[in-house]
Amino acid sequence: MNTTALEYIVFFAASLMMLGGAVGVVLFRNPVHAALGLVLTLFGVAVHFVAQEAHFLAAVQVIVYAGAIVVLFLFVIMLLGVDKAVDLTIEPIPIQRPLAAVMTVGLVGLITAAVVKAGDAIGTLNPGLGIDVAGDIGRDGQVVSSDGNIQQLARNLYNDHVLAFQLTSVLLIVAVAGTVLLTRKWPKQGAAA
Amino acid sequence: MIAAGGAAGAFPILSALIFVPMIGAVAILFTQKSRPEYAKLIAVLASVVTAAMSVWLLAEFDTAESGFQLVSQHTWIEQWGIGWHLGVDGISLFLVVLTGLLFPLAIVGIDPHHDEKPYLAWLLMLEAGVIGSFLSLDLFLFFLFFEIVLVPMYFLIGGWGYENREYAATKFYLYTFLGSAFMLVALIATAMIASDDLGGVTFDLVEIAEGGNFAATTGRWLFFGFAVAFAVKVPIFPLHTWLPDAHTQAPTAGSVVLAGVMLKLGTYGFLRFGLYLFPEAAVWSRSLWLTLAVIGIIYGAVVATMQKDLKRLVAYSSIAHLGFIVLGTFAFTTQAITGSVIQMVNHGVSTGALFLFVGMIYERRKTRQIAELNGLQKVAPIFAAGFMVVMLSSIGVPGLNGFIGEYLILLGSFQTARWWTVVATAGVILAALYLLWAYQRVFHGEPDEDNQTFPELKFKEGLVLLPFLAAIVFCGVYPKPLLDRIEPSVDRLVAHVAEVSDDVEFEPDYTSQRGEFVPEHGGDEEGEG
Amino acid sequence: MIAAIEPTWYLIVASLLFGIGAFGLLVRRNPLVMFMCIELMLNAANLTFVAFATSLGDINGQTAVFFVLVVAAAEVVVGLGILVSILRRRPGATADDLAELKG
Amino acid sequence: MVELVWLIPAFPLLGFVAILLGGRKLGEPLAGLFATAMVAASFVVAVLIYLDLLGMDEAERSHTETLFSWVPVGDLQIDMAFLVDPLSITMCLFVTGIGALIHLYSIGYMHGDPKFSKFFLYLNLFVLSMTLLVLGSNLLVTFLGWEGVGTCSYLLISFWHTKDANATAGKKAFVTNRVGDFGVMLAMFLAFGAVGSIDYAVINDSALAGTLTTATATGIAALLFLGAVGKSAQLPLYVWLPDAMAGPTPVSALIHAATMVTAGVFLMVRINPVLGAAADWVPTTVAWVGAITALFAATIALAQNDIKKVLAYSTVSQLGYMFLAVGTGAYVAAIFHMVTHAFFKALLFLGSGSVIHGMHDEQDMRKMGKLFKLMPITASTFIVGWLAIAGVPPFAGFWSKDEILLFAGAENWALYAIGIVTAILTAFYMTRQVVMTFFGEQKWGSYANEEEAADLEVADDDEPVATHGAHGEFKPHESPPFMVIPLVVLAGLSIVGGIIQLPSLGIIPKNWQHKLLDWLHPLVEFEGSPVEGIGEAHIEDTTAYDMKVLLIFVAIGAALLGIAAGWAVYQKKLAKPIEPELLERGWGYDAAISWFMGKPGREAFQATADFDSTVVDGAVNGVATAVRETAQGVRKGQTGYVRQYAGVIGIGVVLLLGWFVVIRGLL
Repeated sequence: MNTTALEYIVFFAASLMMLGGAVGVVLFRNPVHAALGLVLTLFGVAVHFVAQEAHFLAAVQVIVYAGAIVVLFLFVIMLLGVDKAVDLTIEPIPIQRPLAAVMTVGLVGLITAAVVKAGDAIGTLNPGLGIDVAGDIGRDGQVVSSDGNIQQLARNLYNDHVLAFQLTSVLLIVAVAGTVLLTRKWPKQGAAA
Repeated sequence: MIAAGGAAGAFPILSALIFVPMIGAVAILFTQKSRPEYAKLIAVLASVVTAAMSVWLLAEFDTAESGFQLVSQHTWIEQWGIGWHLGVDGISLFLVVLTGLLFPLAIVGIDPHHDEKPYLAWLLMLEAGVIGSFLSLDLFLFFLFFEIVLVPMYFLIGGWGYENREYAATKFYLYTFLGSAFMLVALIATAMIASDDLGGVTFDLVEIAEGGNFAATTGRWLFFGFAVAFAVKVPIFPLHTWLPDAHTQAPTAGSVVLAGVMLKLGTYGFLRFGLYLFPEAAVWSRSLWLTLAVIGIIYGAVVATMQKDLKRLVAYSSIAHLGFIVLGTFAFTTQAITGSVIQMVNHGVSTGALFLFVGMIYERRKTRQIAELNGLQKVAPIFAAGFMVVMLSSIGVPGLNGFIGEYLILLGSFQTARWWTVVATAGVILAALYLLWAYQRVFHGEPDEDNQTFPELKFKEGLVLLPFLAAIVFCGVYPKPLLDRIEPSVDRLVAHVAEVSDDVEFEPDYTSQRGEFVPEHGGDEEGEG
Repeated sequence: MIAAIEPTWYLIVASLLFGIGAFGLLVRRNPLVMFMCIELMLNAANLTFVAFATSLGDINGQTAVFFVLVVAAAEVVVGLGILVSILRRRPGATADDLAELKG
Repeated sequence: MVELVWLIPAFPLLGFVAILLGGRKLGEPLAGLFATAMVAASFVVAVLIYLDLLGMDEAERSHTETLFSWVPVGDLQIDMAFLVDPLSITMCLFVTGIGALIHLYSIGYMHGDPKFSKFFLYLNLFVLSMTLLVLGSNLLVTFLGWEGVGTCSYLLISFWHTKDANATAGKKAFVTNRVGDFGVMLAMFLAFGAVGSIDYAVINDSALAGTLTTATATGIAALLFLGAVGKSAQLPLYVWLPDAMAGPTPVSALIHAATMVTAGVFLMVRINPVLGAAADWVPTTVAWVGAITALFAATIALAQNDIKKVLAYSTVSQLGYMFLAVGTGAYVAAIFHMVTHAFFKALLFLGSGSVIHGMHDEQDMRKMGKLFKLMPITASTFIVGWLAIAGVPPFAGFWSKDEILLFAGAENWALYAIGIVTAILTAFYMTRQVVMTFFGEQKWGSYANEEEAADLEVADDDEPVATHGAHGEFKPHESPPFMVIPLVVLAGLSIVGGIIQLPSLGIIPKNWQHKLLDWLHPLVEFEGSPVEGIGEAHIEDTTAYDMKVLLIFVAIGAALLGIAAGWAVYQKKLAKPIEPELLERGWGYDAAISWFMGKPGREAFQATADFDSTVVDGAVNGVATAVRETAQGVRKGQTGYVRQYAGVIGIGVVLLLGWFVVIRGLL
């Protein structure tokens, strides 16, 4: 099995995982199951990241998203005791589902059409234009370090986007403090949030 | 730049006139709610200082000068040519003085029944806005003050008014604001279009008026934009219906200020921003305005006659009186426009006083319904006498102030707008009809039980009314000091209008038929009678 | 090393993921699940970012994903906080029950 | 002395201010005496100025005294200025003279009234206004006085304002006068537009020089005549005057008989050159309006039972004579009749006031009779007035009426005929009044006014304040000296008043003739004017002038005929009186106007007011309602379902995307 075939297999497997999980999120009647579907999707996305050599993001995806955020979801589900199955056949708003369907089809169709049409313009991977996806390449053309991606990301983050980076820290603090305030009357839950 | 500035570095009296009440309003916000007397003290202080300055302004005013005086000009928003440009001339002088004097009287004379603190703050804010509107020589600045005025008035009517106040306040605000929207568009367009001629965007009134050169159609559209705002404010028939509601529902001080100075923003606007900026358009559309003015005069009087609410009656009488002012404005003769300006002042004084009286009646009897009042002259003769003098002034009896303005307007208008004036003069008959009829129903006759205990005029009320009565008599007997100051500026305005338009004969030869007669006198045939 | 998969494919997959997420958002009434759907859509966007970063050779695309992750985390924290306080007061409320702004 | 003309209005002004400030402290009778003194002082000044003028050359007898610039705006320069000339001084003399007498009378008449000082406040204000009116050197000063007297008239008619009828009468007087003022104002505007001034001197000079076009002159004259019709109570605006009798009787005498109502005549004489320069129809209209009014009012007076109403209609009728004179170019005769009428009509009114006073506020003549013995002075003086108004020689009224009839005859025999018929009617109804009041049968009981009787019995020891002069036991009585003295003085004037303008008859010495004409000569005779028919009419070569002696006898005959007939019907009861109800109601004219104002007029006003609240305001509120209704519809779209909102947003996204991709051709 050559590399390309393996890559196709990985791509399709990951896509299947991702889309299957997504469909699960939408269709599982029990929120707990939906959360598990979400985990599946997130892992699929992480695999795609790895396939595109975004190792750091893949790791963060697994740790933060799948690890922290989904766990947070599960906590809340259990905390509120909403882990009951709901009847998905009921739809109180009359034209909501056709509307959603039309929208989804339209969205996907149009984007796909646009992407396919513009496929040539998007082009292929184009290394050497300022990003070395594979890793840091030394003067002699040798790969110096396999974690070059992280270094590049760090350099970019701390040079070009340092202000935004700082602001995200503020955002996180505000978010935490705000959530504590929101749920202040119940100290336990405030701490949990 | 034609503005004749005061000495550089002199006290900026015009800016101070605006800022003193404004600072007073802000200062009141810092007083304690539980101690309204501090708020009152600040309000009285601020308004009295403003009044004193307005009198000082009167003294500083150079009678011979026709242009803008005591100009205060500073750049504000440079890239759009917006400036803090203030100035006073004969047209605005007495309106500023009237505003300056009216507010302390309204503040001292009338106590709100609740929430003194915000009430006084709004009143001072209103004063700053009104004075600012009269003094602004920058379109943008004018618009700013013109709009600022609405907010305090809205809250005064809505917060301290009578039974139907929310409706009246909303109507007042929306109606006038709608008009202002037209003006905003027009004034921005004016500045932009004028920038072609002036080589740069500027909102400066004097520069645009003297240097701007609008194509006829453009000028007419722009004039229309301004005119709508002013017509609502005046108000000109048929845009008047906010006025009776606002007047009737406003607290007494609100009515006094509304009638006294706020309506003048409209008529003043016509003179300052209509005729001065767009003389061609003003002349072109004069038949429309003259017709509406005359309709307003007759219509206001007729509707006033049938009102059951005394305050509403006075409100409709304002429509008629303001019709005279519009008539004079669009007659384009010196006499008529001078009359209009003086009528603005006089209407402020006499209608202001009428509203004070109606307010006092309401305080005493808790009703404004004419049918529920009767025989007051018997129980309160001094009160009735005061009302009578003010009423006669409002009717336009010579010797009192109301006559001078009306007479000059009609005399001047007759020369250029003959048939309109003939109809308008008939309105003078109606003025007597509705006021005397109301007076008869309220003051004459035998008082019934409810009115038997109507209290006589109190000393404090008398003190508040005294300046009004003094002004009414003084302006009627000796209006020369006012006329001398108003006329040069009006002459200039008339000349400005006449310059651009030649299809109306503005300065008719009044002496075409004058002749000398020397009797062939025998002299010796009889010497004794 | 050159990835053989065309970025176009990633974009199509991402659009499908986004579509599913959007559809779920519209049809599900459980606010928690709706949140999850939003996460799906965010992930679709992330995937697109990474695909473009790779195809254009620009690390900024990955940096954007990083920021999306951070903001998503903050959003989930605040969103769930709000959800908790709402559901505390009104147990079992669905998105349709929260129609206070009905005209 | 002429320069001190401002003293004439200054004294009543002083009186007005003093009483305004301290009238209540002055109280009764000091306030009245003070006011009287002020008017008397004016009279003295007027006399002094008169003597001063007499000593001057005729050409110099015109002096303008400018006090200050009043309304100066551009070309319009109006001064507060007084014109001293024979006409204004004549007017001043009789206004202040009679005014002073009536002030004096009022002290007695208003005795006990709680508003005693206020009455004199108004009276002084009236005299002030009246002097301004006659002294004004331009139309605006005259108009100031014109409106001033109108206002005082309003205040005084509704003086006893607790009675609704009085208040209504005052209002009616003011509003009706305003109709006339409309004309005066327009006349001023027209004059200013033509000659750039509203000074009498300029207007009259322009008319005399012939530069004033006929159209302008016609306009000014006709409009001023409209004003005069209002002020002087001519058809069709006379309706306010009979109602004005609601005021206290001295007011009726002073304002509504002697002075104010003659202002219209004065004004027409003042601008007589303009009247002369106007188209012919103007003076003709003036004459006919005057004549018809005279006859019309006289017929109404035949059937009135209120003692003052008779005199009121009689006043309207006599004013008609004056306009007849003005219209026929007999300006001097108009002024002459104005003066004599002021004497005898003031006398009659004051006399009737005395009767009313003596009868304890009874005004109905049907409840009087046989008062001669009880009120000898009042009755005697009243009889002098009666003879004067009836036109019996040598009383004052005879001379003036005769002169007017002479000019009327010279102009048009129809006018003369109307004048003579009116004279007969006048003599008849005045005889009727005298008989019903002073002779005939006694128709009053021990109490004429039953309500008052009841009041008096209940509150016997209370000071009877509301009804002056009630003395417990009812018996008509002679009035106090304050009231009687003016009566006697006026009676004297009514007898001899004719000497100021005796006709040119052989039996009268030459230098006794036409004294008033000589005096007013520069104001009514204009030699050298290019305009035809300007100034006093020249009747020397008319048939009427040739027959003037005959005409005098006809006039005497008419007077005697009227008196004889009246005496026969009312005293001797030789015939049944004919007093149709239609006449009593004044031909129903007043009622028709009242009906018109009350029904269709009022309905039209109400319809306008309704139009305002429904259509105009309705449109405004309609817009608001439309906005609200639309919003009501649109707000249903706001379901509050967040998912639906999201769905709509999604559709929007799809549409936008579709637009970019499909329409903009990215695809």
